[in-house]
Amino acid sequence: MDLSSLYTDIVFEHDKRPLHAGLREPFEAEVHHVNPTCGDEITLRLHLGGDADAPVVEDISYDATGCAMSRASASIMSDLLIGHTTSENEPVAEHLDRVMHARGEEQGDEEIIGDAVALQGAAKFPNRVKCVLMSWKAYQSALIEARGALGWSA
Amino acid sequence: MDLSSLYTDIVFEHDKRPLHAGLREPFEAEVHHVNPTCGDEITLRLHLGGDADAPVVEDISYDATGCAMSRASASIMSDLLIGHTTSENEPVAEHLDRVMHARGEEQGDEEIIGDAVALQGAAKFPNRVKCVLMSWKAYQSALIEARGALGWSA
Amino acid sequence: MTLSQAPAAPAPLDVSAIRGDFPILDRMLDAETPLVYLDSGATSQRPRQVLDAEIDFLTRDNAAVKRGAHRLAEAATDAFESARARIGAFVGVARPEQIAFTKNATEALNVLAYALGDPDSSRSDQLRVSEGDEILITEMEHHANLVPWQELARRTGATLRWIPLAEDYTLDLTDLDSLLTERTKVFALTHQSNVLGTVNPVAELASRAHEVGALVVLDACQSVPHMSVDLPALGVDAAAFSGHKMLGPTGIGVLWGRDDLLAQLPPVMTGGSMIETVTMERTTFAEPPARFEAGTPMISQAVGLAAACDYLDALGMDAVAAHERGLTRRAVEGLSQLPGVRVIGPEVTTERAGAVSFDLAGRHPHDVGQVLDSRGVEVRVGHHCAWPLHRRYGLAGTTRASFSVYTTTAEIDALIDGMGAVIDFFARFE
Amino acid sequence: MTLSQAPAAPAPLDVSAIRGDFPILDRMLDAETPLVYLDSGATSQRPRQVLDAEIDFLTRDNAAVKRGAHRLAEAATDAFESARARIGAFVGVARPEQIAFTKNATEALNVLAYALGDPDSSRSDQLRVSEGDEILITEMEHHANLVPWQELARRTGATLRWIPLAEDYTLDLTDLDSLLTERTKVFALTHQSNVLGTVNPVAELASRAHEVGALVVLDACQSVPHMSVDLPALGVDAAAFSGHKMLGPTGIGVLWGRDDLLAQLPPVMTGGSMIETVTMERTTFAEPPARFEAGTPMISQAVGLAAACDYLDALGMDAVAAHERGLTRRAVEGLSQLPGVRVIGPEVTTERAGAVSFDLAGRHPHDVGQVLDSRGVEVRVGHHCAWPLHRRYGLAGTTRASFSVYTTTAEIDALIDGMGAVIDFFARFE
Ligand SMILES: Cc1ncc(COP(=O)(O)O)c(C=O)c1O
Ligand SMILES: Cc1ncc(COP(=O)(O)O)c(C=O)c1O
Repeated sequence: MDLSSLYTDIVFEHDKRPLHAGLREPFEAEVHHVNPTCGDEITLRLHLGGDADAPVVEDISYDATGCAMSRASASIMSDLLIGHTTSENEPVAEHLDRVMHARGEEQGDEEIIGDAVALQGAAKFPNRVKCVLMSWKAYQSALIEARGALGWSA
Repeated sequence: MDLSSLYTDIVFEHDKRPLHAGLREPFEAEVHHVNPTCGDEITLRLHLGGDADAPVVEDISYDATGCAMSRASASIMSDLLIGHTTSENEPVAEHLDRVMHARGEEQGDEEIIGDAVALQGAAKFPNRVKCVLMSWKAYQSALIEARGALGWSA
Repeated sequence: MTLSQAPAAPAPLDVSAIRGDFPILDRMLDAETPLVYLDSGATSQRPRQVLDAEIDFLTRDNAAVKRGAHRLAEAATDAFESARARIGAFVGVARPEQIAFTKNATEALNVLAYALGDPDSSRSDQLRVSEGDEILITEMEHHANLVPWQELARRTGATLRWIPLAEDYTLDLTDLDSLLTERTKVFALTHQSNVLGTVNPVAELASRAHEVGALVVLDACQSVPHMSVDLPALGVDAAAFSGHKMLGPTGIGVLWGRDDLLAQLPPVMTGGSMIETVTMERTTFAEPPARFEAGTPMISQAVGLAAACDYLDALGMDAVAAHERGLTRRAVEGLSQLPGVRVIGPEVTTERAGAVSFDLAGRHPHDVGQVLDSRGVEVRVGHHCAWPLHRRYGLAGTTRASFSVYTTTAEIDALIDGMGAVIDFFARFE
Repeated sequence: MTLSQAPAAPAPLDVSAIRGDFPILDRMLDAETPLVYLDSGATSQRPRQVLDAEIDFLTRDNAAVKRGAHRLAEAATDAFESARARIGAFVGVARPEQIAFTKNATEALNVLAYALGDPDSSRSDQLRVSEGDEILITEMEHHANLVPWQELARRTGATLRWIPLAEDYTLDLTDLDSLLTERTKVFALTHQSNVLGTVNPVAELASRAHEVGALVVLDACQSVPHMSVDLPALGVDAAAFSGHKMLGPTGIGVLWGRDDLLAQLPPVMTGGSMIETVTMERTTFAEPPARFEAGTPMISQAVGLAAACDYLDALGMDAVAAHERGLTRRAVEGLSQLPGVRVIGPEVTTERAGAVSFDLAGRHPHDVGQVLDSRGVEVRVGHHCAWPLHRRYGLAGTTRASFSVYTTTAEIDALIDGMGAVIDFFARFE
């Protein structure tokens, strides 16, 4: 079995030196997600800017425990999404989601998901897909909560 | 398969003209037993005479619905037990119980169980054993209750 | 020509080929007596394809599901989850999340009754049975769809009511308006009676129930194995059925529920694989269906049941239903002609399923069954776990013949001939 | 000579002959990678003898049990009830009435928790958990023996307390006197930890519990498959274990209880085969064990589990225990020598069972398991349904190897070599 498709240098780079890690102020929403099978956890805070029509992800800060894949995924995600409007981020999350559920049958597009192509090796391991997607799901929940808190319902 | 060992003339004689059937006064205990698998039911009343040291079965009266085996068994039982002391009846019940659980490996002794030898064909059919023994179990419960009611605890 | 307008009749089943798949059917009961198995309503037999699917799984991919990260566990989880999807598809359910595995249909009905009675007030009042509420069932229910609701009523102080049976062996709907009211929280009924063969007008009754806001629970134990059933299309909210009655293994049943229902119901059994987080102080629970599957599930059994669905679908459920309709007609007509025999169930001219129960005047079903058994004809005798139904018709019990895909017309004839012999046998003692 | 005084050591298992009975063990995971199955603590594999017993039953005697009067039903009932007696005998239980079948151990524990919480006041107060009572468990419990008691406490207003874990991976009994008191109605504990391998001093704790009048419930899931267990002799009142961890089928578990306990407990699940009489208004219930077996039971699975008991007894449970002790020692010693590896469990010099969990410093178990899996070494990673235990030791999870009769020393070496490779693999990225 080919481990190198799963554990790439990029994954370990992010695992060792995670970007945007730690919990920061200000934030409009804080969520806590777990992966019950392996006990991985992430606390994620989201700070939005912009306005109701075009919210901008000003900051994603987080505290994650988990495997290399899940930690790298949180790091890559925050770096990809911060500084963009939520509508710019939508296709990124959607593309990754599709690739991760394709069991290796679909290649990720680096133009869209940047460093997250390094995570796609996990798509061949159904059990690891959850590791990669946990932080993304946390972001999505936080987005709904933050919009609610700001009265910016979609 | 040999049905004639099960359905003997004696069984049908008792089934058609059950002895001591019907519910009569006086009685010290009335019990209701069912066989949940087939829905057979018996209501049985017991009237004791004699005294605490040597209770005598003065009457067993009953109302039984069920298959030929179970109805015949109630008829044969009441005829065997009425008029005897409870201690005389004990070996009768015990012997029948043993024969019925022997799966046809043990022959009933007519000296002890009289007409009830006609029931022993059922011992080869585990499901029918319950039909035969239901009335006997009812008698046993009634005996405990009647003794209690009379303050004749054993 | 009228022929061209008739709906295409399904091709008849090739019963002799089918029987080749069921090794047990060749069994002799004793040296002279071949098996005539007419008790498929109690439990069906299993084709080699189902046995093989389980064995193949067990000798190749067996591992604990859902918890493992290794390849064997992934293969097992794949097999298990594909089975869930396959079984869902068999009853028209597109979302496997709506299918939770239980050990039998009885457990599925109990889980619903316990969950609906849980006092936790965070879920909608409509899904919480409490004092003053009413639960409606019918007088033809199997104990599995009766006692759990009685117990729910006892635990909560709700009242149990029921639709009575009419003389023609169907539900007597005369007083439906006073039975099914705003007070009714749950209406639980069977799709097909396991005694009478009566098929209830489920879609119609479900829509009446929804008008008053009642939740509709369907006991689909006797319909799913015998005809094409689309649970969501019936308009019910939840349903239960068992694997062992549809050519699948014992030890597995199905609880189906609509998303919004399952999402709101609390778990009943708790333990591993159904949690989200656990501390010594407090536990939060996983989403359905995991929430309803505490502990190691019935893994190979799910695989076996999926293979049973494949088997039945390959035959075609319409063809299965047509086959059993033919057998039922032959049995009802043949039995009705015998002296003293009365079939307890609707006319064959109505929509009627293949449970053929009957009474022989003056003879207890146990005695009838015993004589039939001596001829190899294996039928069920007694109250068939529907005691109130039998009381309703003044019967201590009935003798029931029930069929499956492998039942032959020769077996129906063996039953009818057998009943002739029963009558002769007992006449000797008159 | 001292030799003659030593207890006769059981003859070692002939593991290569045993492996011949388990077809799955020859499986390749991919073209180059043979299976090294070290996850038997989650679920064991099944020998041909168990598969054959089920198939033989299904192709010869399969019918619904307990309800039928025909010969096939009697043959099936015989097989089912003999299996009950056989399985009881395996754990020292002479009266089959004390054995009720459930779908898994989790259900058995839930049934106890629900029955003990039933508010019906006709049974003895000692068997009714209500507000103000205490339930005692331990911090090492599997979720299956934790969450049901939490839920019982929630439903009844009782308080859940627990014996904490000590640094040496055993129960910290320092404060036992203040934890186990007259207020304690139930004390539920595991025989062997599924993570640590710790074997609890059950007999001693049970007698302490009985002094204060508490009922003792044993989670025997991890002991019954791995050593000779005599449940009544342990002095506990009830116990649960699962078939699939002891070479038997999934979908079957055992609830054992003393006569006086089972006789007093009300049913939890209700339906067919567990009733005495049923009317629309009211139901009375059968005696144990039927009272706890609503609906069609796990028939062929009981037969399979009985065959697993035969298989294990033929090997001899003392020989099985000795075999696994040897493997455990080898694994613990080998792993402990690797840099950064810490075994989470008692020393091998103590009485210790064969669950070998460990931590690799700086590496998440998921990553460890992935690399082992690439070498065919199938281990469990995560919290193993014992999340509070892992929290207690500050661990997000562990990697666990666990064994059975078919595990070889070569497989232990593959694990140890594999861990060396894991360490090398991740060092590359440092
Ligand atoms: C100690 C212990 N208790 C309970 C269980 C639950 O067993 P099951 O999932 O078979 O119900 C397990 C296994 O998962 C276990 O190891
Ligand atoms: C109509 C009906 N409901 C429920 C059941 C219960 O099914 P199970 O015993 O498989 O739980 C049966 C079968 O016995 C049935 O025929």
